[in-house]
Amino acid sequence: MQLTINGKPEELQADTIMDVLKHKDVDPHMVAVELNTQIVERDQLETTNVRAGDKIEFLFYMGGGA
Amino acid sequence: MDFTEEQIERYSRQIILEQVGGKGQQKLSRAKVLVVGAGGLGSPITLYLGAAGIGTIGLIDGDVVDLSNLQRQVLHTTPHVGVPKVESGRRLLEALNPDVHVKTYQEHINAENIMALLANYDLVLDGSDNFGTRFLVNDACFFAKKPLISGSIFRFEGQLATIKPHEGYPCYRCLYPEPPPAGLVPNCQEAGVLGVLAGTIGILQANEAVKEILEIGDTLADRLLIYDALEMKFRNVGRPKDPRCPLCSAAPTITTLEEHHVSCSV
Amino acid sequence: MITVRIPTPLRPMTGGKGEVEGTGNSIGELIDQLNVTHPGLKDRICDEQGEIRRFINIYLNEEDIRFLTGKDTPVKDGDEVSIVPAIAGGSMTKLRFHIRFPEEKVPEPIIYQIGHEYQVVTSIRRADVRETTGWMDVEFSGETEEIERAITGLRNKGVLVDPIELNVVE
Amino acid sequence: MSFSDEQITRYSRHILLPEVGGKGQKKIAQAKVFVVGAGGLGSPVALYLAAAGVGTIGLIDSDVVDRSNLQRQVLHHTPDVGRSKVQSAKEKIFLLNPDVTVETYEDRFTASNAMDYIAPYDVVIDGVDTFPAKFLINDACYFAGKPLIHGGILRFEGRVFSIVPKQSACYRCIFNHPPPPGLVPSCQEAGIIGVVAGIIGTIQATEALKLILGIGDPLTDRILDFDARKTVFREIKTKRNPRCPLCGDHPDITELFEHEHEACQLQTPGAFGIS
Repeated sequence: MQLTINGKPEELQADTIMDVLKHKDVDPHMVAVELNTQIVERDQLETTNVRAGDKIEFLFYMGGGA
Repeated sequence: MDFTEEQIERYSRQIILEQVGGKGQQKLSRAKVLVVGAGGLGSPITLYLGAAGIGTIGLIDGDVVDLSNLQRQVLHTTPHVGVPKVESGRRLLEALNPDVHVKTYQEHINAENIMALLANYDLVLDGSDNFGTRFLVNDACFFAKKPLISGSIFRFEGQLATIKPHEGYPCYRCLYPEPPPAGLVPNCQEAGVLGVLAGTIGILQANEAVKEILEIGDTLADRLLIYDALEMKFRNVGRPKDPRCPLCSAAPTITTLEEHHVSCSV
Repeated sequence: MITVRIPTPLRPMTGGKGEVEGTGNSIGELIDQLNVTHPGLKDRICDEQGEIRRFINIYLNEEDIRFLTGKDTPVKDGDEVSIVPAIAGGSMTKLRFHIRFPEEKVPEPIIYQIGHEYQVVTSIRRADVRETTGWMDVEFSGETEEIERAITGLRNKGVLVDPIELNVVE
Repeated sequence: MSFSDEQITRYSRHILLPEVGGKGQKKIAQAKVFVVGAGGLGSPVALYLAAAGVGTIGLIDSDVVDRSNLQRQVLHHTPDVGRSKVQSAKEKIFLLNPDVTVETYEDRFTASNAMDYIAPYDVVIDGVDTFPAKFLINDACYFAGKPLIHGGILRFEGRVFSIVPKQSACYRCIFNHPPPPGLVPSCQEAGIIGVVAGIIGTIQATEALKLILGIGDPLTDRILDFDARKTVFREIKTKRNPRCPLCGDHPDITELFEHEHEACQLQTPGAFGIS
C-alpha cells in the first residue's frame, strides 16, 4: 500500500507501525514516530495499524548543541 | 599535507565524520575561496569557513565599517567603526583561526579587476548587496569556469543558489536574464533587513561551499532555495537551464564582461 | 481557488499578506484577477506590454512558467503559484536635502519630530542654526516612498526643502 | 526609554522594517533572553541577538574553551583556549554591542538551580549537548511558563522548534524521555559539521526575535529538521500529546529532576587515517 514516510511516498506492505519500522530497519528506541501529526506512544507501536494514505514521520533523537 | 596535533584537535569534530575524514580536511585546508563583500552575508560566510579551516579566504570590499552595519555584520566590532571592512574582517578571522590565510582587497569589484582576482581562487561566494555586482560576478564566474554560491537577502526573505554553468547547470541569468531597470528595483524602493536573516543565508552559503569542496551531498545547482523568516518556511523551486540564456546558452548575446549600473530614480 | 505566494517587495499591495487566493484558467488570467482584488499588483509584475518582467519569475507548483507556456500556462484549483523577484541584498536609499527654516520654526525640534513620525533615519551633515534663521543639510535613509512622505511632512510644517543631489544608493 | 542618535543609527536597518519600527526595537532593547550553553548553538544565538540589541542576554556554561570547540563555536577565538566560555563570550558581545547587558553564570544548569536561573528571563534558548540537560530545560520552562526555543544537532543534521508551555507541543510530547544510554550518540563522539550549528542557532535567534516582537508565524506545533548534505528543510507538523508525561492530561512529572547522564568519550581522531 502507499504510505508517505518522511514526506516521500513509498509503497510497502505493513499492518502496524512496528512493521514499517522493521521494513525501514529503524530501532524503535532511536525514534519518535508520528502518524498523521499525532505522536504514537512507544508501547503502542505494535498495536497501531497503518492504512493506505497514512503519513508517517520518523523523528530521530538529536541531542547535540555545543 | 601533514596536520599538527593542534590542528587534529581543532578539526576533530569534523574529521570524525565519515564524509569528511582526514582527506576531506586536507581538501578544506587546500581550498581557496573568494568572498565578495565583507558585510551581512560575508560575515557569517567567512566566520564559518574560517572556523572550518579553509586554507585561503580572499575578502574583497571597498567600504569601511559603519555603525549601522553592526546590527548584522558580526565580523566587525564597535571599536572598528571607520576601519576598512576587509581589515576588520582579517583581524577577527586571524584571531579565530591562525591556520587560515586571509587575503584582503580593499576595493570595489569591477569589470577591470574581477578576472585577475578569480584566477587565484577555486570557488566564489557572492555576498554583494547590489544587482550590478551580482550580475558581474555571475558573468565573470561563467567566463572563468568557477563555481559560484549566490545568496541574497531582503527584509525577511532570502534566496540561495549554486551556480555551475560550466558543469552543465544553469547560471544566474538563466534564472533572471538581466537586472531590473532603474526605479523598479526592490532594493532601491524598500529598506531594512532582519539582521539574523543574513546569518542564516550566509551560513547556508558556507555549507554549500563546504559541500562543493568536499564533493559530497546534493547541491543547489539546479534549484533555488527560498527562505521566509517571518513564516519560518523554506521552499525549493526548480531552476532549469534556459536554452535562450543570454550568457550560457549555445547562442549567447553576452560574450564579454559588461557592468550594469543600477540606480534609483526619484 | 489557487494559492498565490506573494514576496516581501509586493506585500504592500496585499495588505502585508504573504499568501492570497485567486482564480483564473491561466497565469495571465490569474494576474488580471489578482489586480482586481489587489490593485497595483499587475503593474509590479508585468511591463507596459503586459509581459512578465524579466526580473520576476513565476512558479506553478515549483516549476518556472517560462519553461512551461508562460502567461498561457493553465492553472486549476489547488495549484500553488509563487512570485519570486530577483533580490539583491539588504540595501536602501539615502537622499540628501537642504532644509531652510523660517524664523518662527527655528526653536522647534523639527528633524527630531520627523524621525519619530516617519520610518526614516535622519542624519544632519551640516547645519547653521541661529536665533532668527537656520539651514541644515540632512541625509534621509529609508524607503523612497517613506522619505517622500517625510519630505511632504516637513513642507507641511512650513520649512523649505530642496534636494541636494539626486540620490545616493548604498 | 528613548534611543540615542547612535543607537538609532546602529539599529536603523531594523527600525526601518515596518514589522519592527521604533516600537519593536524598544521591545528588543527591553527583552531578556537566557541562553543555556555558550557553544555551537549558543555562539550564533548570542552573536545575532547581541547585534540586534537584545537588552539582557543571560549565558550559563561551566566549561572552558577547548581547541576542538573552535571549528564551530565562533564566539571563541584561539587565544581563548582554556578560558571560561561565558567570560570569552561576554567580551566578544561587549565589543560587538556595548548596549547589551550580559549576565554570565559559570555554572552547570541543574534541577536545583534551573528555576532560579530562568525566573528573570522572557525567553529561553536550548544550546546544550546532552539529553538530560535538554529534558531538564524543557521541564523547567514548562513549570516556569517560559517560551523555549529548542535546538538539536548531530553530524550533518539539525532540528529546531519553539515551545509555548501549555499552548504548543513540548519536547516530551514528542520524545517522552531520553534514549537508552549508548544507543544515540548524544555528545561529541558523533562529530558535527560546524555550519549546522550556525544554521540552527541563527534560526533559534530568529524565533526568539519573532517571539519578542510578536510578529510572524512561530515555529510552534511544527518541527523543522535540516539536512545539510541535501540542503533540505523538512517541516513536521505536530500537536500537544494528551499522554505527555509533563504537559498531558495525566502528567507523572510534577517536579524537576535530572535524567542520568551518560559518560561521553571522544574517540581519538588519530585513528582516522590522517597522514
